[in-house]
Amino acid sequence: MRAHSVDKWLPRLIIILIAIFLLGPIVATFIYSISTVWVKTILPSGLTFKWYGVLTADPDFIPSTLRSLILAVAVVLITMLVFLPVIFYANVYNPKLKEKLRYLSILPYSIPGIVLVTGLVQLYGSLPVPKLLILILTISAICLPAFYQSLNNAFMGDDFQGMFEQAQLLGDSKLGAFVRVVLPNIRAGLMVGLLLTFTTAFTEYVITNIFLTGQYETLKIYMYRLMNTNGNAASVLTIIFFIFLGIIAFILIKIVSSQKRSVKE
Amino acid sequence: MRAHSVDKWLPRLIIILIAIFLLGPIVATFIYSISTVWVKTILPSGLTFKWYGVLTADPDFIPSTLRSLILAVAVVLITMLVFLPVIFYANVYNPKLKEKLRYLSILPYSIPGIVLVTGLVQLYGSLPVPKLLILILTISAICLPAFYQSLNNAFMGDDFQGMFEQAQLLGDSKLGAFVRVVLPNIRAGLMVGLLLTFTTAFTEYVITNIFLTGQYETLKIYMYRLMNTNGNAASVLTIIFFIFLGIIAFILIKIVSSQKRSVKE
Amino acid sequence: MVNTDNFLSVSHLNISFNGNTVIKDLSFNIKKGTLTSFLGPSGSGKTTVLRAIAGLNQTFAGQIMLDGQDIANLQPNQRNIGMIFQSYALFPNLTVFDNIAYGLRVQKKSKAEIEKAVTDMLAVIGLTQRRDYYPANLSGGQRQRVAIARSMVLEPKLLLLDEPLSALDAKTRVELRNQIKRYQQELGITMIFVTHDQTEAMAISDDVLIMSAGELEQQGSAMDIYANPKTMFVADFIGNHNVLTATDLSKLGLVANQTDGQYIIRPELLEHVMPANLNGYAAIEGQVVELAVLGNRVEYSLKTATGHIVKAECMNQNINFTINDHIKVYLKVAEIKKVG
Amino acid sequence: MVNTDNFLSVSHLNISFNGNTVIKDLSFNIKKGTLTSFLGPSGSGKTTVLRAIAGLNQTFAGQIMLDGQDIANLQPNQRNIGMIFQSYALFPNLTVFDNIAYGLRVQKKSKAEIEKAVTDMLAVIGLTQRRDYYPANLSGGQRQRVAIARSMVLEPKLLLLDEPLSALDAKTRVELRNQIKRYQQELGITMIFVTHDQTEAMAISDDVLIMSAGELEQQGSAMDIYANPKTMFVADFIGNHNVLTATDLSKLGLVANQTDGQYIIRPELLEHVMPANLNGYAAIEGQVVELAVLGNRVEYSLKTATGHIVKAECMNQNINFTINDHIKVYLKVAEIKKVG
Repeated sequence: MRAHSVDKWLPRLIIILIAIFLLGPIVATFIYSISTVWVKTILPSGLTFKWYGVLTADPDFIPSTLRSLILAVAVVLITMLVFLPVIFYANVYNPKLKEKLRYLSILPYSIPGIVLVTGLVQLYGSLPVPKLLILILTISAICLPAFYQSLNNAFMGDDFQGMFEQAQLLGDSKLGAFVRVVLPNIRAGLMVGLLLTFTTAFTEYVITNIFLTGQYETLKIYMYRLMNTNGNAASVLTIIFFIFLGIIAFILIKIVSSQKRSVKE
Repeated sequence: MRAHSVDKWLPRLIIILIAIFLLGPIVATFIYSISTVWVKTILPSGLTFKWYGVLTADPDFIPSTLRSLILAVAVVLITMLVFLPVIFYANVYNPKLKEKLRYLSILPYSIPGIVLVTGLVQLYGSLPVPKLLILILTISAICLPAFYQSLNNAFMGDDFQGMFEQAQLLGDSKLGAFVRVVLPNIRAGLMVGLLLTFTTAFTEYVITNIFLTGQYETLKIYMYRLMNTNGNAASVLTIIFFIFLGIIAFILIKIVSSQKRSVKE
Repeated sequence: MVNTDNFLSVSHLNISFNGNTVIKDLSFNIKKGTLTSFLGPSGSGKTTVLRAIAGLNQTFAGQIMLDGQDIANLQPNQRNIGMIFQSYALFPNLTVFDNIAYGLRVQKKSKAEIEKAVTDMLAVIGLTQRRDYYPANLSGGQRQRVAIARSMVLEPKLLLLDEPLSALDAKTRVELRNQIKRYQQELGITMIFVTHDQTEAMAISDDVLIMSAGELEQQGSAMDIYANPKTMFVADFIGNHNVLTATDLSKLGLVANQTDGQYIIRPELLEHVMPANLNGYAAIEGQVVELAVLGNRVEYSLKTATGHIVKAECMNQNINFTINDHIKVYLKVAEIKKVG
Repeated sequence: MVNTDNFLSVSHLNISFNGNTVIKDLSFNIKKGTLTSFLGPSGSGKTTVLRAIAGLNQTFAGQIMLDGQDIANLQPNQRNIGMIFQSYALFPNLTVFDNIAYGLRVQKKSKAEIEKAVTDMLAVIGLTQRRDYYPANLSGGQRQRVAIARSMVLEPKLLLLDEPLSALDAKTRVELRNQIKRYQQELGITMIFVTHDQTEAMAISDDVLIMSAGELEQQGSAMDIYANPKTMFVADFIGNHNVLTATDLSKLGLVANQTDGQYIIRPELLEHVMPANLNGYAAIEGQVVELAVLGNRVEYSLKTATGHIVKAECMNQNINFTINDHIKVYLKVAEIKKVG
């Protein structure tokens, strides 16, 4: 009979505005990356792809990408081999431990990178342990909350305790039940959590830069350095970065929505 | 009959190790902040409080704190007045919109600060709009995922659609029902979300530093500058920062656990 | 003119969601001061109709008149209709007292008035001792009583109950069902009670309205619908009746005046004790192939020589047969009812 | 020696959680090839006992013998005990076929063996057409049948069912209850069926074991427990019995051989039709103060001149009285049973 008035379109409008606000800069960066000159004019004066050539020819580009990859892969491995079993155990068997994990996952919000890193320099800087290892452990800890959250949601949908116990009652071992029953059914949440961990580790800047004081130039540190020397080349790098992360985001969205679909049908 | 073996204590041990790993640096920083000299020795050679005096006497300390506060309060206001009603509407009335919000909240993970900020400089840098406003909007958008997640959990426990509708059936207006019924029952989640938003905004570094290129020195930027000139004073600031954020974390934990208790009894 | 027979009058109600027609041209009247059950399987549209009456779904075609007033365009808070949800929807931050007082406070009643009205209502629902408890500290049955009190204290013209007992265990369900019936009778509130449980509907209702796939199947007293179902859907849904065709009946040697169609025989009307006077009775003979003793009653099935399975039911008393026995059961021929 | 009477033998079982004793010195035996129900209110410890038998709670004191073997120290995957959960606990990533095949694949059976065993089992549960469906696309009743098949295909020594029907709607509950009974009889599996629903327990069980607060109240056949409850708890829980003291009985003029204690009168044994031969019968006279027509049966209460409320129940046939009438009901004096 009556059409809903303001309360129907206003929330949509707000979300659209947020999306435009966040996506606008990307578009601008892309245009900048293919501009000859673009200073104090509404539109650039000409278009070119030469900056893409300049960047990929730079001898620092590939090594810094590799360094970022090493960091990200190491963090993902730690997350999978250490954090995943702990979170499974807490979710399925030990609600008290789960409580404590909740607090732990608030911790990194309240101890931001800068506080951590100054302490890290003091405490672990002079230890006879590779600094890179300390860095990997630190970034793993920082990635824990997002990973924890993704898995938590995955564990919420089904009766995982029941499924895990049932698999054992059907004759399977604990490890077998975990691999054959638990893992396939948290796959979506696990993938989301690992991809978030990967991108966070891959794009980490503050801790890497300060703790290793430029000795370990990741892609992101390289990007900052480039920004001070060649704005257009930095834009190119930004776009490459964005496409790379965009692909990851696309995979994330595919996972999230395919999960929804299989549940609905 | 049988004691659970490895699977019982191993997860606990791992969590304790993570906690020590994260808290260790803080302790070290505190010791450094009250040390006279502490270079290449296991323990500092003497203790003093003079660095606390040095810091608070610095004329840049109070203004930079105020700038961080302005930023954080503005972001919290936007979050409360814009995001909160949208998230409520999506959660209670519009599952499809909720789906879209989920995607939006993955976005900032895949568009990290560095990508955003280079785009921001390009797109909004030359607009006739105060750069501070753009900064506030950007940081608000970045804070959205954590806020969304906190509220989402708060909306999951009770039948908020039922409660909201029931209040109207009992004669209340929509606004009345929101203020009297919805707000009090998401209080804990809302507080957690707002405090996370506040600390994220208060401690933001990358975007503020690059977008406003040092024209707006927040507490965190000041802290970095100090690190290059006076390590001990920077440690003092780190400790002050940590105590401040520790208080917020303490409040968060109190809220989270008091919420648990009231549900159980 | 409004009379008590069409206190609530719904005409030609049509409701669609995303292009699916959920309610199809539904019309019915509810008498003032009665309790009417909406009975139907899940997905039959019962709740949707309730929400339209309460004003919570406002996109529909048709007319809804309450007490002579067209309420279709009123906001939910202007209709003076109470509604009880399966989830209780109590306000967790408020005590029992404050939950019940909510509507009165919105109306800005005086403190003394509120105190009196809520105290009286607490006495009605028997929770005077729990006035300062929070909902989390109440049992499911107590919560639902508070939810009912919260609506009743506003003296609504109409109280809608949407499967209010579904979340409760069997024993509490029966208790609360009887209490709701008592409130309805004592306070004279017009109620619509949605359920998918036939026993519940029959135990509580003055009138039953049976829905299937968004359409009205039959409206009438519980006993009338049970004994004289108009459609096969109703016959199947409302009871555990034996359903037989005219051919089946004649094979079993049961009826003279056969026409085509379906006939029902209620299992409880098949008596294994021979009546004193066999005038007007027929007998069915067969082997007991199923026998379930359910405490107070016994359900059993006979297989006749013609191969029919006939369900019968009796109280758990004087059972002088057991499984595989051949027995006879007796039936008043007049009790064989044609469906429709 | 193992005989079929103590196929499962639990002795002096004690279980505590965080210092609370949940199961107190519980001992019982289960016969081979029977279906035993554990019946009790929620929180009485039924599920805890089941989990101990299955090996899912391994911290307890006492002995659990299955088929002559002490199983207390075996892992769940070494016990050959199946268990059905209320939540089904199907594996959402596997099809119906693969769910049922899970245990066989763990045992590394050949492909042909698995195909045959699962196909047979699909036929038993009537889901042959659904073999490639995922659990999400099945109804609740179908899911639970798959869960049961998944356990049964391994031919467990013992199948534990933990409130398997609680999440289902009323109609499906009755259907699946009968199917479970049928599987049990056809395949000869020893089953323990946990429920809090008396009717369910009585309909399905050979034996019923009633628990309250972690202790055994009574074990016996459903009918025996219903007719001869040993404790007031059982009398109260198992039926809707009238409970009267010796004094009450004498006031009502019912019994000669009074001793102290509590007596029960089953409502369905009060007949409003006068028996042909009154020998051995007593009568109770009163006013009908409650009358609920529940379709196939009628529950009513009489208020006697002595002020007692007596509950009675009959099939919905030949009801020749209505509310407020004064009527007489008849009772075999021998049916007044002492509790204990």
